[in-house]
Amino acid sequence: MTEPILEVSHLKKYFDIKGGVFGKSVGEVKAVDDLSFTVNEGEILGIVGESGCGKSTAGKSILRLIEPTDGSVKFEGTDLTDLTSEEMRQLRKNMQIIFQDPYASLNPRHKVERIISEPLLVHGMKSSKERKERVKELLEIVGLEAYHASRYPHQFSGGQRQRIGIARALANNPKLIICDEPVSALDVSVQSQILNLMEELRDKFKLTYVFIAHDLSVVKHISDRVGVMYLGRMVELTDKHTLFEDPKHPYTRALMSAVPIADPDVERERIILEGDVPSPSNPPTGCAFHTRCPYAMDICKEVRPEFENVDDKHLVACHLYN
Amino acid sequence: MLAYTSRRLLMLVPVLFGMTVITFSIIHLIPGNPAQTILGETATEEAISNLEETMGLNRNYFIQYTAYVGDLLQGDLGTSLRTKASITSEIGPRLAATMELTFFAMIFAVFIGINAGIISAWKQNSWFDFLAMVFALVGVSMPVFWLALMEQWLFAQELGWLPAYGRQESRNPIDPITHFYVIDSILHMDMKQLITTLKHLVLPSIALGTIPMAIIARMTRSSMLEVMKSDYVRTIRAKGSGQFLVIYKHALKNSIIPVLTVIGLQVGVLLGGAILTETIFSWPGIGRYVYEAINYRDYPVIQSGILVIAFLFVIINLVVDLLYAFIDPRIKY
Amino acid sequence: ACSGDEDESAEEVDATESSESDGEETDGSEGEGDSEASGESAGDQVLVFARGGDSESLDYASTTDGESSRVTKQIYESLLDFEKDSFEVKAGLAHDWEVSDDGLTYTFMLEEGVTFHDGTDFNAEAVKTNFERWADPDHEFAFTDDGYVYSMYGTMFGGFKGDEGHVIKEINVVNDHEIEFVLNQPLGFFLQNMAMSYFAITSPQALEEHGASINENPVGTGPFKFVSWSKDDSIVLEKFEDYRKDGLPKLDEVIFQVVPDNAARLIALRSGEIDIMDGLNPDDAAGIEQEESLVLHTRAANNFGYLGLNTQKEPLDDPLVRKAINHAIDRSAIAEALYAGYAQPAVNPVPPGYLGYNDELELYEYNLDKAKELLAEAGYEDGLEIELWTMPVARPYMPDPETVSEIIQNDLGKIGITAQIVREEWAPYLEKTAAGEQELYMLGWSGTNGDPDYFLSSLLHGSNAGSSNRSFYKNDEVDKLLDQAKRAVDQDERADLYKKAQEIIYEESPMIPLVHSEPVLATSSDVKNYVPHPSTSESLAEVELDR
Amino acid sequence: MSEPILTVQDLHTHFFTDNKEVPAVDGVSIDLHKGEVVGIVGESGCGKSVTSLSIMQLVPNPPGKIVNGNIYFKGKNLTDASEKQMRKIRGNEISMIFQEPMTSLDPLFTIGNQLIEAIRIHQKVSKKQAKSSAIELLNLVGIPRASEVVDEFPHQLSGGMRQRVMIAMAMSCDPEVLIADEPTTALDVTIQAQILDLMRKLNKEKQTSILLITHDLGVVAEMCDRVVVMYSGKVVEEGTVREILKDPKHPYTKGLIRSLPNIKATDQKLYSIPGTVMRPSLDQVGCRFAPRCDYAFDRCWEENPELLEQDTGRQVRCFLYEKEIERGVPSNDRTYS
Amino acid sequence: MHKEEKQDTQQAVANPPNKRHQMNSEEIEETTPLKETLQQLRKNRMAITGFLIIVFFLILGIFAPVLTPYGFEDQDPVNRLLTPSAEHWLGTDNLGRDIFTRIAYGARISLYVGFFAVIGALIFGTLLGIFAGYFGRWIDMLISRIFDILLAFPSILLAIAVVAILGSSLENALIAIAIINIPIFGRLVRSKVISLREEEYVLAAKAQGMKNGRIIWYHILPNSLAPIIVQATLGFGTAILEAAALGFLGLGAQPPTPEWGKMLADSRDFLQLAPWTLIFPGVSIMLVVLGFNLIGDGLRDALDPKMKS
Ligand SMILES: Nc1ncnc2c1ncn2[C@@H]1O[C@H](COP(=O)(O)OP(=O)(O)OP(=O)(O)O)[C@@H](O)[C@H]1O
Ligand SMILES: Nc1ncnc2c1ncn2[C@@H]1O[C@H](COP(=O)(O)OP(=O)(O)OP(=O)(O)O)[C@@H](O)[C@H]1O
Ligand SMILES: [Mg+2]
Ligand SMILES: [Mg+2]
Repeated sequence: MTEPILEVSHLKKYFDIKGGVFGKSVGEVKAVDDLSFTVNEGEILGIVGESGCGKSTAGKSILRLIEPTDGSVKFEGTDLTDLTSEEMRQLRKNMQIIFQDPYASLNPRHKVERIISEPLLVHGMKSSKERKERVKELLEIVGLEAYHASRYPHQFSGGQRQRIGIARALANNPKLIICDEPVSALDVSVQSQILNLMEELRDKFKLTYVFIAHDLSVVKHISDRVGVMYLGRMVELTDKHTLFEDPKHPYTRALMSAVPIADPDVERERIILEGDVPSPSNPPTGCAFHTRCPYAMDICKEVRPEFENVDDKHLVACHLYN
Repeated sequence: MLAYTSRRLLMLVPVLFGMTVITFSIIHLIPGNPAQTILGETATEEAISNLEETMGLNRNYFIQYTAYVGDLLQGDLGTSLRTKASITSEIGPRLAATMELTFFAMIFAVFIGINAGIISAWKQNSWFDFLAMVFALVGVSMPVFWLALMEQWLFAQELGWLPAYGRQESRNPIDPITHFYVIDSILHMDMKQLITTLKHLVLPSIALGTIPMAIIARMTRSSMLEVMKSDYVRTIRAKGSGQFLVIYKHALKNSIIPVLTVIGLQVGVLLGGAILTETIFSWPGIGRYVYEAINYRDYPVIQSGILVIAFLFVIINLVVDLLYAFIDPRIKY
Repeated sequence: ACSGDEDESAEEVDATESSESDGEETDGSEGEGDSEASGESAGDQVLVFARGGDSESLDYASTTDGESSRVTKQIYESLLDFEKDSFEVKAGLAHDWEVSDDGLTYTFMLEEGVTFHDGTDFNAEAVKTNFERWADPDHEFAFTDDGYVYSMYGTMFGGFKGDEGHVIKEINVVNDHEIEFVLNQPLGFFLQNMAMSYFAITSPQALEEHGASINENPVGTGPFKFVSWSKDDSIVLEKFEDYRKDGLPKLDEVIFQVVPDNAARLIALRSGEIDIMDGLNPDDAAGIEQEESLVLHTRAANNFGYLGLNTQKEPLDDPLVRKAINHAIDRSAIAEALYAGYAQPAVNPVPPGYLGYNDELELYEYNLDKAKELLAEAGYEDGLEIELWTMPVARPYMPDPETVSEIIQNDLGKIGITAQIVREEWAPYLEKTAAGEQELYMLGWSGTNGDPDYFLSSLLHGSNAGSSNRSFYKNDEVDKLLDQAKRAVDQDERADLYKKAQEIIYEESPMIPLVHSEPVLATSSDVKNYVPHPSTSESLAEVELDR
Repeated sequence: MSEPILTVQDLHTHFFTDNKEVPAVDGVSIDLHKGEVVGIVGESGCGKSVTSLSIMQLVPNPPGKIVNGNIYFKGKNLTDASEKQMRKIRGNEISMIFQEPMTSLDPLFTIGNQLIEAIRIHQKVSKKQAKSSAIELLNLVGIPRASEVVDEFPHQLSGGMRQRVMIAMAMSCDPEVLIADEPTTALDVTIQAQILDLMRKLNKEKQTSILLITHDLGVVAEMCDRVVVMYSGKVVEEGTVREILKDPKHPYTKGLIRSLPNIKATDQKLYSIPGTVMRPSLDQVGCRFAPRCDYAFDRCWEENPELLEQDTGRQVRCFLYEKEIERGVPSNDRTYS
Repeated sequence: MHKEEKQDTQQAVANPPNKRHQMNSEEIEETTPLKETLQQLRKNRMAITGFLIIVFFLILGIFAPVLTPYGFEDQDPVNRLLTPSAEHWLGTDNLGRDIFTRIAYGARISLYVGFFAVIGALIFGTLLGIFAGYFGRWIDMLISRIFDILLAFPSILLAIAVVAILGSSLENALIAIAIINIPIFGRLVRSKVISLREEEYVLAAKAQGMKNGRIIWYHILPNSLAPIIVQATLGFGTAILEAAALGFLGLGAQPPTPEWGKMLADSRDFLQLAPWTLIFPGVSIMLVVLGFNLIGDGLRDALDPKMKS
């Protein structure tokens, strides 16, 4: 395996809960709480987790679109958290993001031309002719036509918009793209188009993806390695075959068994978890999952399990394995 | 709820501070010497400097401001230049008069406004809806003082139905207890007096209440329409409940929340409009007090009048906010 | 000689009043009976007097506000009084008085058996207390710390205790009912002053009791007692049963009602809600004259509004220019447009009917050609530009300064003078005009004691330049005449001196008197014996209602 | 098979907006039998919700209107029923739950209040009785601390809990039919599993017939007996779960199934249906799916295919099967594998 | 909202019979947001009425000198308080000035005040709102508190306070009105910016390495425009009402300026004798304000998809 292109260690992002007199903060939402993982060049790391577990926050914190509270993010060896905002700005060329909502991530008042050429301009492509060329090229890469450049986003369907988003992310030949649920807002039939496109692009441009999703089957389909998040932390991380064949963490197991399979012949043991996901503003002590865990032990209530290797390159945060 | 209340109360502090700074500035930023203003065209220079001395006009701003706030905290609004009476004592009955008027104007605005809004939303696109909304649009476009003048002309002068001025009959004045004449006449158990008092309230209340009424009607309607489209109204209907229950129990309560905000804000319009309406209807309230003070350049009164009205406005909005939390359980802290 | 006349007339009044009063009382009781039967509220003799603004203070000496004197006039009395419809002096709380030959000592004989509304006795000591209170800022009842200033005292008596020009040297109580004022120098209008309602006598006990809030708790000897004051709304007075003149007052109650809106006030008068309405819009007067149930009254002119010319500034330092402007102003248009004719175009800076009013002088003719000629003569054939300062507030002599300034601007435009209207707030207006920053400016003056000195000296005496003489007019001849007239005790002599002064002023045009307004007011025809006084306030003691 | 309890027959519901008529539901027929779970699947905008609202007679009017078709519930035609009659049926005999648990409860009233209201609309019971049955219902749907939850407000509950409350409300009068419009779409998988489990339980224990609307074929596989596949306002295929998932006939259904990334399947390139779903339109001639169909031929552009029915009740709307179905060949997997 | 848009798109890309597997893009109308808004507006009868009213008064104001033979200051004391007639369409006032003429010139003043007060408030309010919303923290804290304080005063009172300090004149009234409207725009923009700041396309712009200024200018500002435009249109109306109120109180325009509020104040005494001196200026104010309100409502409907029913 190649060098890790991205190293995230002990990343934390706490949001203040504003309240009290004069909007003082009266508490924190621990959206991301001590998250560590690495991504190797050319691989697709999938991250799954239920809604609100901090996936998007992690993605945005990595890119410093929101300032992380603590921890470090190394991109090709440089610690992003140390950079000035101007340095960071320059670096953004190399790391891009695609958002979940194809409707909200394109400025409704700009034409596609403008949307895609903006990053070019920002990173120094001054000649407008060159930019036009590049926009055309990009549109073709993502499977749209050149004439689409003169349209407004609302004139496209969801899938097409997502393609525009992808074209924009590709504009400056980035090395890493963080994909924040790029397909979850799309219909199934369209979803597969985008997934295929993303795979193609990865191969063509040697991209590295961090692919965030809540849909296990999508993640499984596209990723090389998969991390499972629960309440702001990573609970399990390994390559996808290992994960799907031999899930270790009780949460991962429950999650997998809960995914409905479109095959009436498949009979599975269903693990139905009790209760709801606790609130990240008031996470349980010890292992965050202990409130719903069928195997919870006394220690789980008090000690937070370390995120450790249990097998070869199979990281799990669970007292059952330590 | 308690926490919320105290939070809202504490949030008032910077606002009140800012308000006093602004009102304080009024007297210190006006052109010319206030002492000259008081004494008028026959004043001698000596008299002017004497007065400056007694009013402390020659000390530095910070000290003057501290003294001003100190006085305010003790409930002392200063002395009227014109009447030399304590503004605090002069303002009391006037405040009552204004509050009575604005209260009735608000009742008028809220009652008519909300009901018109509901019916309009219920019978969307009917002729009632159309007429009510045209009326409401005209209503919001009308200058208060003009409406007041027109009312006076039509109902007091041409038709002679209602009194043209004041709060009571001059010949038969009420013996004030609370200075809220409606309450007073009830306390005196004087039916005739009560009717007279109410009659005097009609024209100014309508003049003052028309704009808020129109705004409330529009707001209620659109908020109602919004709510009627909401998921939970659909749920309620799926339960098999009738239109009436939907509208008067669920939709109304839900749509009242944005309307409540509007009502809170409209109190400001009412209190501001009082300056104009009270002048026209000779209503001895705080609005007219300020108006006369403007004419006489009685700055301490202008200053205090504005402060008191703004304070009242702030308090009413506080109450609205609390009411809000009372109606809407989602507001917690 | 003068005093004897006064005395007689006062007695006459007394006599008639007492004889009438018998009948009145029976009337009153009948009225009460009626009202009880019909379930009406207390008595018919309740008069509602509606006016545009509230009183500022019921301690009149400390204000200059006309609406205040309207009420204090009913509650208080001065040592002397004015005739019903003129400024002629008659007896008041003093039934008789004497003046020493040198004009320096005045002795007043006070009415006996008079009590204040609070039951205390009126006596010489009370008079002394009151005058000392006004004269001495350190007096315990001067309430200087509460913002009380007795500016009218200062104006009328040449300043306050210790000031150089203060005319009252000492006040001596001869006995309970005789008091003596010793002056530093003669004062031609001392008696007039004593009749002013500013200098009315307050109960010393009340001063003691109420302190600075005496302005809200007036206690005097007048025909009506103070009952209540609801600010900006109404002041209620009731009959003082122990009033010194038998059978008076005739009314049981007087209510001064504030109705700021002219239109509303007239509506109320027509509907019978009020009995007297002050501040009638002159345009409505014609209509009222047609109505049987209403009576129109005019108050004799006691003021004048003027267009001042700063005689220190070019081009107004040239009398030709001043005269040209004088010829260009269409006073009758102003009188017509603003007062619907209820105003007289003004010739002199003194109201007509005043001592020494010069009626030989004729109104400057409204003549544009002549004005242009004069202007050309002065070297301004091509016209000129000038600032016209306009008052920001309405005054009785100038109820609508803005409109007047518009008319003047319009008139001046016709002879090629471009007037630039300048607006200042009231305080800076007064300050700056006193400092002479203005060119043309508008102001006016109202009489208080009915003496021409108050007009002429204040406005045109050289020593007042830079204060009340805002035209900066300095003419030694005029100054001399005015000084003489002020000191002279003989009224005929004074009249002559004033006439001479007016001639000079007329020629020199340091100010252009515009109009003397004659305020109109209307009453219901039920109101009897109501006579408006030129000073804006009249006693309602003799007024009665006949419903 | 017994008489269906609910029959939708050639339903046409159109929307009239901006001077245009949109046939959101264009000739849909569905049967639902007692104790059966029938799924309606289809992509966003294909008319699933409008169909269910039409059954409840709750289509917002204006702009929507049922222009044609009948809906029989226990023999009664609901399209002819008066509002008053419908009110008796809604929430009593046919209940409905909606996709958005977060917004489907009135935020200003307590859970108990809303449940009690639902109960008392149809049953003459005292408030007290209603309250105790409310608590019972909450227990039934597996809400812990039911006696406390009745006095709480919706915002105090999580999405899953709210959806349970919705179900409790729907079950309050033991309805014979429950229409569930994407009841779990807004929920997390683990919570979805809980809710589906609950619905299954109700179906088994109370024999409630369920019309389950979803776009998730996985959910269909787990829950349904029969499936109706809709595309652009029309039913394109109908059959048992097994038939549809194992042996799809309509090119759309086939494409749909093939484009699913499957948790069990191995890595391979996903199939994808080209183009996008389009909004139904009256001007449309020919098969609605033709523009996206790999097998469309000229006729598909010109003629609207009929719904072909086999004896078994299997239906498909595609010209490709005309011959085979006439011949009575039950299944065919000639083109796809 | 998204769903609606989605459906629009789907409809827009309806397929013609012989284009397979492809969005037929040729058929899409070339619409821009502006065009769409205008189209929406054109369909709105109320908005058109409003527009016509404003145009009427604009014409009246612009062509006033041509439309009437009189000047707005021309006094004619002999012909004072005349009833409306062929000579004086709307009668004369107490100085014999032609009321129609004064109303026509007054239209200039009202529109002028409305325009500049709103522009002033808009510029300052938008700037402050953007600063507060985009940079947050103490800047937001400070600016928001100032807004709170200004909004704690009923607006006309604040205007009175400002005019009391500055002195009464039309210009100062204009400044006062601008000041009282600043927090209204400011708050609006602030809340819009705060919500936009979290929008994914703004994050996307940031992710591309765009600078703050550019983000504000190209992404935030254009997208906050809709509510600002609506508020500005409605603000015209309120500004005109406020100016009239100040004029009426004698704190605004000074004579002989034919400001409508001032005209009403000057004619108050003639309510009985000459009601037309009061009716016409009042009706003018009402119509102009109504006009702006109608356009504002129409714009809101056209710009704010949420309000569409
Ligand atoms: N700006 C913010 N301020 C406060 N809390 C926030 C903010 N953004 C996110 N959160 C909270 O942080 C937690 C994690 O949010 P995040 O959006 O990262 O979740 P997610 O895993 O992406 O969920 P989803 O699948 O719904 O997108 C949530 O509880 C959310 O409420
Ligand atoms: N209120 C409405 N006004 C206008 N058209 C509507 C309305 N509701 C639905 N439609 C139209 O009806 C069609 C079907 O909508 P429906 O909500 O039934 O889709 P759906 O299959 O439930 O989609 P989803 O999976 O997104 O819920 C849509 O194309 C839409 O345009
Ligand atoms: Mg997310
Ligand atoms: Mg749906």
